[in-house]
Amino acid sequence: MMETQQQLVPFARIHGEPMLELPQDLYIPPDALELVLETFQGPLDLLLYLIRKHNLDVLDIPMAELTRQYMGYIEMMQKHRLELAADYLLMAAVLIEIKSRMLLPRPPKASEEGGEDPRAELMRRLLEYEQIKLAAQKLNELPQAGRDFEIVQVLIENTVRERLPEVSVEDLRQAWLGLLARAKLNTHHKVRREQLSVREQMTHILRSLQGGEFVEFGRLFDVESGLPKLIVTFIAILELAKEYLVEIQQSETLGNIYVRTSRAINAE
Amino acid sequence: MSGQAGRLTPSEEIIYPDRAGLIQSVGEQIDLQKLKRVLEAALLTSADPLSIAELKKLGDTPLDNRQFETLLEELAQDWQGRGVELSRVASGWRFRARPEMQQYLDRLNPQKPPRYSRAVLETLAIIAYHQPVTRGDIEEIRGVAVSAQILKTLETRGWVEVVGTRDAPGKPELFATTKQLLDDLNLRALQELPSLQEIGALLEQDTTATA
Amino acid sequence: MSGQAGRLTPSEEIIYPDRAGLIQSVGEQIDLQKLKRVLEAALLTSADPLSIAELKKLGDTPLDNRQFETLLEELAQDWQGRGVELSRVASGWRFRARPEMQQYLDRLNPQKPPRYSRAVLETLAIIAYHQPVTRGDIEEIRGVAVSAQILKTLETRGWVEVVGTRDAPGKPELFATTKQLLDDLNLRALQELPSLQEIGALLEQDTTATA
Repeated sequence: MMETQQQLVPFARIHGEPMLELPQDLYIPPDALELVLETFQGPLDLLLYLIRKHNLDVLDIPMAELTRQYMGYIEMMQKHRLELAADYLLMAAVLIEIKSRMLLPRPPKASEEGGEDPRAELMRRLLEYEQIKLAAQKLNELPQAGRDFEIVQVLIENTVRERLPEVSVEDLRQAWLGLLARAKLNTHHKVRREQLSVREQMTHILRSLQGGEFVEFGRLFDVESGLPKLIVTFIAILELAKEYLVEIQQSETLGNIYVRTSRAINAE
Repeated sequence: MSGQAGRLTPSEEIIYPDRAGLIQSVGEQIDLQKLKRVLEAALLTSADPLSIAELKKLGDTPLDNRQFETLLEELAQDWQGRGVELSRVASGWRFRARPEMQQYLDRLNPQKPPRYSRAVLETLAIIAYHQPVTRGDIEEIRGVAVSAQILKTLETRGWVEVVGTRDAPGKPELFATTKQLLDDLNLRALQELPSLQEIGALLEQDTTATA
Repeated sequence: MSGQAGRLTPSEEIIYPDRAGLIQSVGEQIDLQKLKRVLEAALLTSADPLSIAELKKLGDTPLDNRQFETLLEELAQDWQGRGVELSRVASGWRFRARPEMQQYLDRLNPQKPPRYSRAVLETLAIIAYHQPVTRGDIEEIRGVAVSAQILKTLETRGWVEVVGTRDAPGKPELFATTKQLLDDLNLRALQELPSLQEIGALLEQDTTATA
C-alpha cells in the first residue's frame, strides 16, 4: 500500500533501489546500541546519516522511505528499553506528519507556483545542520594552540632588584610648600631671598677642600667660567667664612691667601 | 660623524629600501635596531599576544602605528626559516612554534590537551558562525537539548562568552566567541575561519541545479 | 650528493671550524642545522629548563652529550647581542630575558612605584635649598626631630652626602646634595630647581586667596 501511495506523489521519488527491509547496516548488536545512540548528535544527525548512507537526495527526500528507516531505528531502541531522548520521538512525529501531508491532494495552483512543500522546513534544517556539522569538523582541523603548536614564552627572571622611589622636581617643590605652610605663623621663618647658585657653590668649595690642606684662594676660582660664576664663588667663600665653615688666612700683606675647612682646624 | 647624522648617504637608502615611512638618520637607525631587539625580547617573554598599543610603551622615540607594524613585519621576516615564527593574531603579535615543530615538541610533553566531543565542537561552530546566539538557537540548529556543561566547557576555555541578553521572554543570554579563540587558532579575525559558503558550496550547487 | 656525503671539502671545515667533535658530512650538517632549529623551538616554548637528557629526545640521529653541548653553545652564540639569551642553569638549558631588558619589560606590567614619605621629601628639599646644612638646621626648619634613618635613606640613595662639619659644639656634619640627585632629576644645576621666591610667591597668593 505504501508503494502505491508513493506513486501518487510525483516528487517523492526514491533514488537507487527501493529498500523494503531494514538494511544490513541498520542491524546493531544490542549492547552496542547505547554507543550508537551516543554517536548520533540527535535526530537530525541520525536522519542525515540515513540520507547519506542510502544516497538519498536531501532536496528531494523520499519521505516514506526515510520515515520507515527512522522508525526502524526508534523501534529497535525502544525494544531494548533504551531511554530515548524526547527529541527523537518528536522528530518521529514530525516525519509522520510530513508524510501524511504529502498524501493529501494539493491545490493545483499552489503546485504550479511551487507552493509550500511539506518537507521544506525539514530540508532547511537538515541542510543547516549538515553545514554546521562540517564547520565543526573544519574548526577542529584548524591548528590549535597547545595541541598543534606551542606558544613561545621565555622566562623573565624577576630580579631581586629593588624598585626605588622616584622623586621629581615637583615633589621637592611640594615638600617645600608644605614646610612653608607649616611655618607660616612662625615669623622668624621668613623666606630668605637666597641664591641657590651660591649654596651650590658653597657645597662645591667644601668638597674641594675636603682633603684638609690649605688651598690657594685663587685656585678656588675657575677663571674660564665667566664673571657671574666668579662672583658667585666669591660670595660663596664669604658665606662659608661667615658660617665658620672655612678659615681664610693671609700670613703677610699682599701675600697669598689660603683657605681650609674648619674641620681641618679642629683636627689640629 | 655626529655632525652629518641627520643626512643620508645613498648606501643607507639602499640598505633599508622598504622603510620608507621611517626617518633615515644613522642615529635613528641604531635606535630602531635597538627597539627591534626590545620588541623581540618583549614578544618572546610575553605569554599573551601584545597589541600595538602595548608595544608602543617599549619605544623611547615616538613612532606611529604604521612604523611599528613595519618594524614588526621586518622582525617577522628576520625569523623566516626558523622553528619559531612571529605572527599577528586577533589581539596582537606573538611568537609561536611552527606547527611542523609539534611532532618533536610532543616528545617532551606527551600529554595533550583534551579533545572536544562533537557536541562541544558543533556548539562552538554554531556560536562562531551564527553569533550572537542563545542556547535556544543552538538547540534549534542541532535538534537536541544543549547541556549547560557544554557551554561551561567553552566558557572555561575562554573561547565563548555571554555578550548580552536577547529582549525576549526569559531574557536568554547571547553567546559569542572571544578573541582568545582566534588567538588560539592563530587567526586575526572571524573572517579567516573557513567560510560557511565554502563549506556548504556543494549543497548550494544542488539547490541551483534543482531550481 | 649523497654519494660524497661522507667526505669533507676544505670549505666546510672552514665554515664550522669549532665543531671538531661532529662528523662533518654535508647531509649531517643539514641535520644538525635542523636539530638546532628544533632545539631552539623547544627551548623557547618550554616553561622549565630542559636537561640534555630531554633535549636528546628531540634528535633523530644519535649524538653524544658532548656533541649536544657543542650545539647548544653554538646556539647560545647565535643569540649574542639579543634581548634574550640562552643560558645553562643547574637543571639544564633555558632562554631568559637579559637583565638589561627588565626596564623595558617592566613597562608592560607596571607596578605602582614606591613613594618616599613626606619627612624624607622635606628633608631632601631642605638640604637642596639650604645646603650645606646640619641635622640641627633641618630639625629647626621642619620643627620636628629628624631620624637618622631619614638621612641614611637619602645617603644610601646617593642623593645626599656629608661635605664637612660645622665648627660648633659637637662638630655637626654638614649635608649637601650630590651630582647624582641632579642627574636623577634631570637637572644641570641646582639653580634649575624652582626658586624659593617663586614658591614663596605661590604660597602668598594662596594665603591671600584664602584670606
